[in-house]
Amino acid sequence: MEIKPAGKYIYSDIELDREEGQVIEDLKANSQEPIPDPDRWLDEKLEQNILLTTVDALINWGRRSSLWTAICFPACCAFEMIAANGPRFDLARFGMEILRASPRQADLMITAGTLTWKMAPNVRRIYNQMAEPKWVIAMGACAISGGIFASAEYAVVPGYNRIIPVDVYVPGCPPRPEALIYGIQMLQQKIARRKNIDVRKLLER
Amino acid sequence: MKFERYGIGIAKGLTVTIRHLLRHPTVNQYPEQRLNISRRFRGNELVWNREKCTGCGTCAKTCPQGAIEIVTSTDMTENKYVVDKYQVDTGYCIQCGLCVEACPYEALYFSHAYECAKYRRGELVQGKEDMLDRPERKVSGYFYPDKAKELPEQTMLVEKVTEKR
Amino acid sequence: MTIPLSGKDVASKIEEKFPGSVVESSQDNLVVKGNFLLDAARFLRDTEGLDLDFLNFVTAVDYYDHFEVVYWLSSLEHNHSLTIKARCYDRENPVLPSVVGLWQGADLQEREIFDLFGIKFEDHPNMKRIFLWEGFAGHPLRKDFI
Amino acid sequence: MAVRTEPFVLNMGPVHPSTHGVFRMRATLDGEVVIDIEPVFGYLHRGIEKLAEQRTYTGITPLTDRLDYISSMSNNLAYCLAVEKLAGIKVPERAEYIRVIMAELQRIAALLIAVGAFLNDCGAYFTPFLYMFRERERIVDLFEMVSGQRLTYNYMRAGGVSQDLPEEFMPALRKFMDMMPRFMDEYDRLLMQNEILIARAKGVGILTGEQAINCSVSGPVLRASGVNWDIRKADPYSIYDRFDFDIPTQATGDCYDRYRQRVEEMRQSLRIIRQAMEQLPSGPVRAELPQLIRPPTGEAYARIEAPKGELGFYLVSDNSIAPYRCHIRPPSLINLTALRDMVRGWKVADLIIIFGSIDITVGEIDR
Repeated sequence: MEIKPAGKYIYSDIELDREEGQVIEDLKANSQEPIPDPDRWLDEKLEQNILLTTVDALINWGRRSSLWTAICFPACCAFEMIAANGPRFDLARFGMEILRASPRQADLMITAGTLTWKMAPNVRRIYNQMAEPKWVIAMGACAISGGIFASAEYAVVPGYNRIIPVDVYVPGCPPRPEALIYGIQMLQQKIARRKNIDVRKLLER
Repeated sequence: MKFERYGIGIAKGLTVTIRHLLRHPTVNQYPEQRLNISRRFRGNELVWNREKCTGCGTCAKTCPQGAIEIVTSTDMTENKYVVDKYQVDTGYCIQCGLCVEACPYEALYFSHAYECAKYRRGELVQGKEDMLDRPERKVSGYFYPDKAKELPEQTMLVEKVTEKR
Repeated sequence: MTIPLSGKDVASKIEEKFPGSVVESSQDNLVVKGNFLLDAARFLRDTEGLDLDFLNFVTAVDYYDHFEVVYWLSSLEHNHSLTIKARCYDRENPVLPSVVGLWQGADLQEREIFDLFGIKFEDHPNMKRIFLWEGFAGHPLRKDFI
Repeated sequence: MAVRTEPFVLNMGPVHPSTHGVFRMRATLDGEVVIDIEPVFGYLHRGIEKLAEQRTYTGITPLTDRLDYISSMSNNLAYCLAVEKLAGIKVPERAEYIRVIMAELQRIAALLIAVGAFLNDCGAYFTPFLYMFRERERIVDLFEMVSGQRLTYNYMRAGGVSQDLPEEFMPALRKFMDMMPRFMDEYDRLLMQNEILIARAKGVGILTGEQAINCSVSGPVLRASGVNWDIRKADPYSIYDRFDFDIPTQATGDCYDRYRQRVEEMRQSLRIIRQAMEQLPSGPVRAELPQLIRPPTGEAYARIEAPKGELGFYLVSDNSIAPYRCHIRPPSLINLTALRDMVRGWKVADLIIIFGSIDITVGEIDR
């Protein structure tokens, strides 16, 4: 039996591909240095103001107990992420059962998997689309440093912190669901320390 | 598409779901309840025994990643190597276990810890002092069957037990 | 068990039909000339008794002075297999005919070879990069890449 | 009356809940009818084949874990078979049996994910997926017991397996084997006669046998099209010729058949594991080998029937400690060749189902 090959694609635009390639090359050239960790809060002292701290505490409590995750699961770690979301570890206990396909409804990005340069502009765009305030957990060796694939320099981004700032690093390849939940709890501690209302700015007014 | 038996399939499926009300729960409430993890669990850190190590560097040679950095100098008086620097980047290590498998002097183990998340990238690098074998550090039984025997038995989902600690 | 066909026997059959097409043959495989590749492949697929209708994989190997494209064929009916190879010596602009018209399964794999080795397959319906982006310099699986 | 519309292009992915990872499709639509699609790959191209050329034969095993990350054991097995074929290594009897048990458990785990994700695409949002994930968790427990990791096992080595089974493994496996058939029946009760599933999947995305062979499709997708071809029977590797099992096939090759095919294959895997458990001999689990393997110059292609299809490793050796070339035959990538033929003329909603029924892993497509 003779089967006809499918032939030319109706839509296969080389111009568009070139444009996308240019975006990738630009990003690659501009992100050779890692973005420093947003860790200034670790050394800061808390301001003493009872009213504002109470408001802050309330806001932070609301924020940290309803973290919604944006879908950005390129590779292997995704399955440990799903396992953490799944029946056995059940992230819903922390108010984060929803995986949002739309980044505009999410405030946490769990970067589960290897990031390639081809994917990097998309991840940057997802991050930019997420609602403020937003946090990032780098899950697994690939997300932290490129891991096992770090030596394939031509394709793999050595760590998400080249593209976006990372709040918590969870090592492992892949980390156990418990390790991820521990990382999320660390992030919750960070959110609890966050100052939403700046006292000095209020006094200046 | 004809629906000759409309609703029966869905009703049957729902009975399966409803029956789950009577089942033993699967959920493990992690921070309060902890599973006993596998005795061979490859933890996110390495444990290093300074006395047994001869500084041969087999671990660094075997590592497919090159994540282990070992610098040695010769001690002429006792005729052996002294390890000056021993360093593993746990953010780069993939826990494949080849270094532990390769160590000819049984000086390198996996730790049994998995709660190793950090706020800063630099803190993930494990120096010589962090890796030292201390009695309070639980050692994994990966490739060390006698060490595995000391660890508690793994909690299996098959056995329907969730252990409270 | 899948029986590997003897490259020598098949080579003599191909040589009979298309004189001068086989470069060399051994027990395991046979190497055909690039410009006879399509004829030889059609012969292997359609001949009674051979019926190599399943293309397991296509890949390429870089031997510094030439590229070798490997086609692993098998027949589901007779349960035998055969490896045929084609070489191209031009490093700057290597070209081979595409077998997509015979086995559609080669479609994505030939694009992959083009992407990673830079071997161009003529008459392929969509010969462009598959894994890496347009504008990427070089072909990573070549031995001289970086 | 058909309304004529201009064809327009819909971009799906690379981040989309139903594309199973970072996969992108440019679909050309006429109204809601798909007239052409162009899959765009490479969002997870990590250069595994390039990295393999720089590593020792032992050091490649962790790389294979991350190929098709939901069936690491199968990948390990395929790679180890290729190295053993290349270097002429004989594997101890007990190791062979352990490998078969692991590969078949892995097949069940991977097919559970495949079926669950397919039903997820059909609109059963997460309910069956979580059921199946729970059963997968039981298998992962067993793997964790023997290898110490939950996803990337790195358990098999050229010449055997890395460590012997722990003593608590066999009782746990026996318990699992007693439970699993009951769960399979439960899935059937939950889903098989479900009207929504039948309405959405039956007769959709038909792939004929000839087309499947021409597109080099393998695995459950090929068998669902009525072609009786399983490498475990046709070209037995390891010790599969010692076990008694059937190759289920389906007739039409639509999405529903592919779903049924996967469920049937899980039952056959259970049969194989049961036999392997009974016959498991004692003895060494690893052949005595030097630390660095140096196979003689040559080439070898070893293939196995992985959960997704024919997974093969083509190794070329130049008598050094690292392979000269390591090519992986990825079943996911090659199965996708048929996607374009299957989706043409169907609606966008069917595109998702047809794509889901092929069951891909992006890690293996892009490598």
